[in-house]
Amino acid sequence: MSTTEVTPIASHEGEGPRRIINDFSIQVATVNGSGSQTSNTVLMRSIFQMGIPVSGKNLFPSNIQGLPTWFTIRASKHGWIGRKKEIDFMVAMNPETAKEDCLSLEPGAALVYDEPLKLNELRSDLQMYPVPFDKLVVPVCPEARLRKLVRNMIYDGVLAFLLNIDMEEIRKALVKQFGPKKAKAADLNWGAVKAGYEFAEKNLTKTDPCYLERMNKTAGKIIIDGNAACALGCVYAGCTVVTWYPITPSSSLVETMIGYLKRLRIDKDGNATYAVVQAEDELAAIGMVIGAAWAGARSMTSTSGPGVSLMSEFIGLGYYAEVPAVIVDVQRVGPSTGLPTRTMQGDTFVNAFVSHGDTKHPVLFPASPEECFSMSIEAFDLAEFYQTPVFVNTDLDLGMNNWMSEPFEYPTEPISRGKVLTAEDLNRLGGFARYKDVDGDGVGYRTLPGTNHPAAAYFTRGSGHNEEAKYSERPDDYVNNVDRLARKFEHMRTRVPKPAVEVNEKAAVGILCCGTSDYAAQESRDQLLREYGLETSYYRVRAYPFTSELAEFLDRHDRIYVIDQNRDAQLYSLIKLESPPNRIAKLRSVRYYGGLPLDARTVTDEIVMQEGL
Amino acid sequence: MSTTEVTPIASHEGEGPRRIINDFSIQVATVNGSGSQTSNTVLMRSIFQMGIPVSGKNLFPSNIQGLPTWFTIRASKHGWIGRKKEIDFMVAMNPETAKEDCLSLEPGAALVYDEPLKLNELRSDLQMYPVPFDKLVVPVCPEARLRKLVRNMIYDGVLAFLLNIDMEEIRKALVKQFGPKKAKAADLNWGAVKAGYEFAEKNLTKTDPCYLERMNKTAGKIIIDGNAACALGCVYAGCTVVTWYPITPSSSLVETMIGYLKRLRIDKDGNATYAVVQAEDELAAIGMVIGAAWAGARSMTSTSGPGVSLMSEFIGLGYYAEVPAVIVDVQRVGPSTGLPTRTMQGDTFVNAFVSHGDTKHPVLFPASPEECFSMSIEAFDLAEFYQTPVFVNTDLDLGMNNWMSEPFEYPTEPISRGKVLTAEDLNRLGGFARYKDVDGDGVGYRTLPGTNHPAAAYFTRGSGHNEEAKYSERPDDYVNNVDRLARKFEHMRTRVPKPAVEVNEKAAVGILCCGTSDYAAQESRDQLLREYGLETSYYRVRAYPFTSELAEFLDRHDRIYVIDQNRDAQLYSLIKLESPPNRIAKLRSVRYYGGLPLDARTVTDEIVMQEGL
Amino acid sequence: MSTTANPPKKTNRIGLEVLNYKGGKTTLCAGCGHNSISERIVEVFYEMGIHPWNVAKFSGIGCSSKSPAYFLGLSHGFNGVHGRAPSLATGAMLANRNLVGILVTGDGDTASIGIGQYIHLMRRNLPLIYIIEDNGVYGLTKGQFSATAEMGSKSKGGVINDMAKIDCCLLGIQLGASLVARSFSGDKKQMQAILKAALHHNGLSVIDIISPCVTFNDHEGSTKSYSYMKEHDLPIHEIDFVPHYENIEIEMAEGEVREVELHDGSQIRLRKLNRDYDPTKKTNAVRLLQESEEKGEVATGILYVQPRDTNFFDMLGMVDEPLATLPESRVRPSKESLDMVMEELR
Amino acid sequence: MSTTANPPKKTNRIGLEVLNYKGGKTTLCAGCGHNSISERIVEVFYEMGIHPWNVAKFSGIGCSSKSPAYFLGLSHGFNGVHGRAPSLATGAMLANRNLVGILVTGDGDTASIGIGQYIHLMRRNLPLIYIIEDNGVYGLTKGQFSATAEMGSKSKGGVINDMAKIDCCLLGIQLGASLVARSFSGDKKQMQAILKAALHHNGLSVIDIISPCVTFNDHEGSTKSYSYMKEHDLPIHEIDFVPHYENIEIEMAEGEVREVELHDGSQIRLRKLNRDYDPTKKTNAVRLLQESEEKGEVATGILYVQPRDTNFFDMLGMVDEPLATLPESRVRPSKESLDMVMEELR
Ligand SMILES: Cc1ncc(C[n+]2csc(CCOP(=O)(O)OP(=O)(O)O)c2C)c(N)n1
Ligand SMILES: Cc1ncc(C[n+]2csc(CCOP(=O)(O)OP(=O)(O)O)c2C)c(N)n1
Ligand code: SF4
Ligand code: SF4
Ligand SMILES: [Mg+2]
Ligand SMILES: [Mg+2]
Repeated sequence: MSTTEVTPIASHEGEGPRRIINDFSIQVATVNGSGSQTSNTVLMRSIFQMGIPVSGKNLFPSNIQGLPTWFTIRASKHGWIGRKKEIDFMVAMNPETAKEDCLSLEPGAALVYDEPLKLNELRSDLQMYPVPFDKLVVPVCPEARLRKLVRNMIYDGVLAFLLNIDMEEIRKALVKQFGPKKAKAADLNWGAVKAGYEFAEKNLTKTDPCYLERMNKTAGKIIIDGNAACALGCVYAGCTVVTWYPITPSSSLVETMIGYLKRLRIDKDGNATYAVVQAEDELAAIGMVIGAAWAGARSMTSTSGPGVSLMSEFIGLGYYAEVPAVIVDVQRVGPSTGLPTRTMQGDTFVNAFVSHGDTKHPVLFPASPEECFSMSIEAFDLAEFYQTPVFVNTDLDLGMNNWMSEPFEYPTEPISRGKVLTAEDLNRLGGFARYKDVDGDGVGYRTLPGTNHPAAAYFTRGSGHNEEAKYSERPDDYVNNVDRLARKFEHMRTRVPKPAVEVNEKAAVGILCCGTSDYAAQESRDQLLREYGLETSYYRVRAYPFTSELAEFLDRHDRIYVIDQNRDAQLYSLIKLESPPNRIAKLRSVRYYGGLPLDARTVTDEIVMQEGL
Repeated sequence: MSTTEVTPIASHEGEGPRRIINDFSIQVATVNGSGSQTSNTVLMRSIFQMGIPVSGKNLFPSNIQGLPTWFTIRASKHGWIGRKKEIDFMVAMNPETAKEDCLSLEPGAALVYDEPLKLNELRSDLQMYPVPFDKLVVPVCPEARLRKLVRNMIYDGVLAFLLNIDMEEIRKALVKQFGPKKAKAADLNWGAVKAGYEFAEKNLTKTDPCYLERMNKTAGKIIIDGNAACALGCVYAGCTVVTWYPITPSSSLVETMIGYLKRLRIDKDGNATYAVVQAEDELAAIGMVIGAAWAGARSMTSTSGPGVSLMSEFIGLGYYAEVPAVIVDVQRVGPSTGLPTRTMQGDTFVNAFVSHGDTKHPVLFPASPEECFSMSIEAFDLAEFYQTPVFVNTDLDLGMNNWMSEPFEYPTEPISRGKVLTAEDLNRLGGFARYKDVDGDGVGYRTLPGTNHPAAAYFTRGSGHNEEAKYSERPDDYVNNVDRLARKFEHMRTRVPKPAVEVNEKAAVGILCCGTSDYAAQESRDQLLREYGLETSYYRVRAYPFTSELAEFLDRHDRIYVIDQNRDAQLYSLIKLESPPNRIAKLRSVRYYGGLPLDARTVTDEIVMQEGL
Repeated sequence: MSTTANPPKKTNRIGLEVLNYKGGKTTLCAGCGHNSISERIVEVFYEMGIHPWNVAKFSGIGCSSKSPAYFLGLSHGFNGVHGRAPSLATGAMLANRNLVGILVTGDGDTASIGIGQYIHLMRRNLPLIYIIEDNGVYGLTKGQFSATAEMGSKSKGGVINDMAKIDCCLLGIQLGASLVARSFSGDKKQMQAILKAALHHNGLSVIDIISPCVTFNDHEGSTKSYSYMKEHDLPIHEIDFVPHYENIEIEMAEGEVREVELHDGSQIRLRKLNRDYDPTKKTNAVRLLQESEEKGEVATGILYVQPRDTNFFDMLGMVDEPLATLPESRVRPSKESLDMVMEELR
Repeated sequence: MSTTANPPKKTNRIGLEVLNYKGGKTTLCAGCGHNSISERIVEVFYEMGIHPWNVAKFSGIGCSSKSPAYFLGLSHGFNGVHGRAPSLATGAMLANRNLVGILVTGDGDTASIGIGQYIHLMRRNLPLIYIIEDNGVYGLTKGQFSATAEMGSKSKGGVINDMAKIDCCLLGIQLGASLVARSFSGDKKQMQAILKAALHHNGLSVIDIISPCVTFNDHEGSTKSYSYMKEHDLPIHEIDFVPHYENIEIEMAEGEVREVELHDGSQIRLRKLNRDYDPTKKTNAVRLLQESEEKGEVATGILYVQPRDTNFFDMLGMVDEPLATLPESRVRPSKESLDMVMEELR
């Protein structure tokens, strides 16, 4: 958690006493399982309600209770909601990390701490605010065993005073958090907030420059995490079969989905228009998805890297046997005994190529909750149109953190189920060749089991068949078949989501990335321009295989920085594989893989170095 | 099985009646499960014993009995033992495919066939030799139910007459095949051979130009398949724990190995210095390998593509936790319901990158039985030195077909077990940091469980640890660790087997390949030179990561044709990923993926086309 | 051209001929028990008048798993990956609960690589017929032991099996399968009867059918046939010869015990359950299997059945129609509902 | 500086203190049953005087699987992948048959994703102690049901478990495990006794220990504690608060039946086997488990034991020394042998 950069906290507000308004980061260091998430969520929500763009990132350990955890809130009037590398305001509640937390701060940063930790003895270049939490909690919470819980709420009050948060917004956020049924709990906690505020008002003198002021930049927006957004996308995509196996950081996706399904997808007779099955493992989960999709359901599963690895063989079968499947991969760091609660874009490559043999899979890269929602829907359409497994590649940062977002738009297009022949079609056609490229897009027509027609059936197996789906070991049949699969993959370029491109006519440099690198990349462009005068264009890949815009963008610029949140430059490699040498020559790689959400400063520093600025 | 090329059978023997000596291919079409493999092996062996370079390739279906199978024998005085695309001499025994077999031949080819099939009615441009097998078998095999078996032996006799095979060599080969315990069987079969010979002598007039003549090119050589060679390599590598799960085409590797282990690795007390376990599946097989290697055994498994897919998660753990493992991947075509009995270099990519996250694995590419043997040994040394899973990437063609080979050389280097600290070392050092890069090669020192020292123990997990192997979720620990893993991978370039390079000073064109593409590539170079005057250099990759020679070779030539036996140009892609644009600009891709062993003509034609010759 | 009319074709209650229930030509070895099982499936589905296009066939990998291509050619089939047919079938049945699902697999597929999916399938009362074509070996990969091989048996390669066998019926009974039966590929009548019961059962039916591999079952101590030929140095080509055999067929009365000789000369002792055996008691079934094991007998018949009113789909509260083909109006909630959700998140 | 000598440290027969058997500080929840089990392992390994550096610890993934880091810090440990610790342990024990192997895992790890490896491990009589820290949930992923959850129980998320539970002891007994026991994390004495028996056993010992998850076991109908607080609208933060509990400890006499109350107020009915129970009969053990199930009791103690003279290594005919460290002279055959093999292939 140490930061090595020294970025002076400069006032953008002209002369006078240094004042930073709506542009700083707060970090709360606590212990997981101690209930601090409520205080943090309320804090974040209060700022949101004040109309200030805000983001909240939970940095938590891979255990259930007792290990250090950090929650970072960033308020940014400019709307930068990626992680900020420097912490401007720290709340140190965890005795175990307090010393390191304190030492990691830049000079001048503010520090609220639990008084007995005596952090004031450690350094003198910070704005220190000691708070006697244990003393304060006693009067507000008579029941001793609940104090541990309520205690955290006090810092919300302290911060309300120090940062100028409207207490009414805190109250509102609290009520929203606890819901109408837990009014008593809300009251108790409100008492703690007030105690914090009152203590601060009486005892603390504001010496740091951070202030919050009402703005009007969050009106109409929602707060949601990416997993919930994917879940909603699947619900509105008409997904009917969901199978899963719990794994951090993807579990909450299906768990949230179950909640929405129960509310939104029970018909008038009280029956479910869906099935959710917790499978015994990921091999079974993907098997069920493929079985269900083969039989015509829109089916999906959600997992993370280890799950994708386990699904390898089955996904290859899906590719060769041409069965739709939607797999949401919420990426995390490393193998099972890696860092499951840290974020990484580690599965770009494995999503694109997983399984043995010549296998390739389309991958969608949402960067925001809106895209989690819309791309989850698109994934089903693509999977069914192309009859192949499709990945939605998100990550822990997007999936498990709370994001400010525009409300989601209801799909404008009807659900499209791809090339499925009905009994009537068969009557008309007399029969069909399952694996024949009738339309020139590489996609054959299929029938669903249960289609009431003697000519409906075909036998599904991997690659050992001819166009009529009959068993064949003939070299020419095999080659025809996999050549068609390759054509099909090429055809996808015309249908997958287009990139988000911003061409700057003045720029010789392009920045290219996917997924959650978006936030740091966009902010870095701003830093590069403001601090170094470097004009940049921007290209955010939204799908693999890449679309035709990519070549154009590469041709238009001299140097293109490809950002990867992984060690091995996986996105960069994918682009390299698909590009001719003259375009490759322009590619530069920017990598970060420390497991925290990517921040702009890291990107800026790396580009500045490579540009020799 | 149809061939589209028309290559006139030209005599290289000057004027006079067209005579082709020791330079043609024979194909025998039978039904699998009918026992024809004995006749074919005897045929091949007889030619071998005559001193003529020969190869035999079995093209068999994925079932046990009743489907068509083809065996191709190629005799080549030039020593070309890759597949020949054109069949010069066909033996049609299978009624089901006889018509197609006959029609697929080039005009002028020879055809021995079962008389009742009346293939003579199909075309008149072949040299036809009808043989009444059923009639001939009766007198030599009184017991009716054995006739089906013995019948196949008759064509060995017919061919002996027509091709001029020394009957004494057939007799020798038969005896070798049946062994001393089956003398009776050998006799019965010998009778059938003689009957065939005598029939041919009396009734057939030689009209085709193919003849065999004694040479001296096989003296001292052995005949062995690649799987047996790998098995022997593992035995002599001192492999102690073998775990496996049957899968075509790798099963015979461990099955052969069990045989050799029983002969060569039982100590004087009758105890085994090894353990072989047939696991319940590939996940368990690789888990046992990793567990055993962690505890200090030299352990290996053998599998094919579907198995590698299933091993994905565990191999990633092996990479991150830094545990040796040797995995022999005998490649085949497609997913489980693909073409398991056809050959392909389909797992190049998955071997190099399998698992999620930033994982990379060294891969060795044997091209011959000698290399199967020596590289199996090297694989263990590398796995133990670098403490990581190592792939030996072979294929069905190499693994399951019989190859002429130089006898294997006994290893000159002693077994090297890598960086393992003993109790004495620990006494001296006081302790150790498991994941510290002490020597600058990225490789830490390890201890084995059971080391009799209180400081020996460490706790093994994936990537969530620091240098001391203590649990850590710190970004800096993670980055340090995976950066070291990357350095370790770079260091391998200095230790993996060097490529086989032949630089032709006159050549602007290079041919690059790996594994069994060697045979076709080498022969193609000869064709390119003889037929088109194209000089070429040659580079056979023997390991990934690539060694420094690669850059040099690419720099030295203008165009480099990379041969892949897969659709997606996997070797080409690996090279592309590792090369700068100027070198990439020189790369050309030559791909074949019909599932048969690669032949020279296919390579030549493709290069000629791309060169515009 | 003859002018006499063809005799009227024999059809079942839905007007189909037995031909409509056949599949492709088998590519299994002559005499393989699996072929007999395919024949029984054809007969019973014909006799019961099941619409073939309403059937979905599933399998893993192996000789046994190839067999769905050899029956019910008018039904959809899915030949999946090794050991994972249960998940494919579960998914497909969830997608379309009206399908008649039949899964045919091997003992290797089920009890080795697939035991995890097998066990968890047992826990879900899915209406599905699960047939294990049980030969104690991996046929397709040439005769290695599977986990149902008898302890002490010797493989063609000469290896002795040193592990206790897994009894898939016992597992099924304990883990929740609601119909569990065992039969022998040679016993036509029994197999037909069991298949019919399974087709009527509202839940998972497991049928373990002893189905000898004529090619790779080569038990020690056999005095006849293949082993015998080898021992007596008859001129068998060892490498790839597969002798031809006829299917074994037996007929047994209820309660009867009979030694049946397999192709390789080994014996199997079958005991056909008699009428007074009560298969609805789990404890009976477990005891029966334990006792048979001790006696070295194979009890055949319906070992356990627990008629069920509700199945897995009911438990999940699913609509009656196939999920696969529900119209958009039933699977995409309204715009208003999305607006409402958005409002909550503000 | 004081001059009085320290009191002599208490040591075991090999001169080690109990401290030498401790592991790192636990990161599991306060009151988690898994911690009690770690403590028992420390005590018993100390008491039995086992060399910690001769022990190898294995685990999968889960809270339970983390626990090997919290005992026997002087032993090598391998925290593998989810559900696959049995194969890691098998491999390691093959490499070094002299190791004392102990595998600690969860019910999710064992009975869900890992059931295949579990079952096949049971068939191999490997000298290994396999401890299932059984809480009926996936603790580490926050409380989903595992396959050992009682049918009908309700998860923290409100889902009712609708599948029959898997009894890992019953499976173990049937599939060949030679020592099978069940205990309760709160029963110190019994756990100690069982662990000691397992350490003496020449084969696979399975110990299924009911080890309640204080954080995610939240059974319906509970009247106390956590559930109670929630129902009565006390101010619990639901998102991530984990209440602190003390370990449950009980002491029971042989043959005793006792209702034990868990942290969430639910009850578990334990029956401690008494002296005249004969655990060497498989049928006894199976019947016992069936009957307990019917009575809603949990029988604890050594349910089944089959003393063995030979183990898996003997069956494989392995040398006595660890394969891992055999010298080159014993694992690389001679040059002459290779020449001979080559000659045969000519
Ligand atoms: C992942 C994977 N591993 C191994 C194989 C190879 N394999 C094909 S069939 C088979 C065994 C089949 O045995 P069984 O299920 O008993 O069927 P049988 O052939 O005996 O009918 C194996 C191991 C495979 N196809 N896939
Ligand atoms: C392949 C894979 N899938 C899923 C996970 C996520 N995961 C971690 S622990 C766990 C369940 C652990 O449950 P259990 O074994 O009962 O242990 P407990 O935490 O209850 O002690 C799961 C599903 C994973 N690590 N790896
Ligand atoms: S090998 Fe055995 S199981 Fe396979 S088809 Fe032949 S007889 Fe049947
Ligand atoms: S979550 Fe449950 S199982 Fe995990 S440590 Fe906490 S109490 Fe134990
Ligand atoms: Mg079988
Ligand atoms: Mg658990």
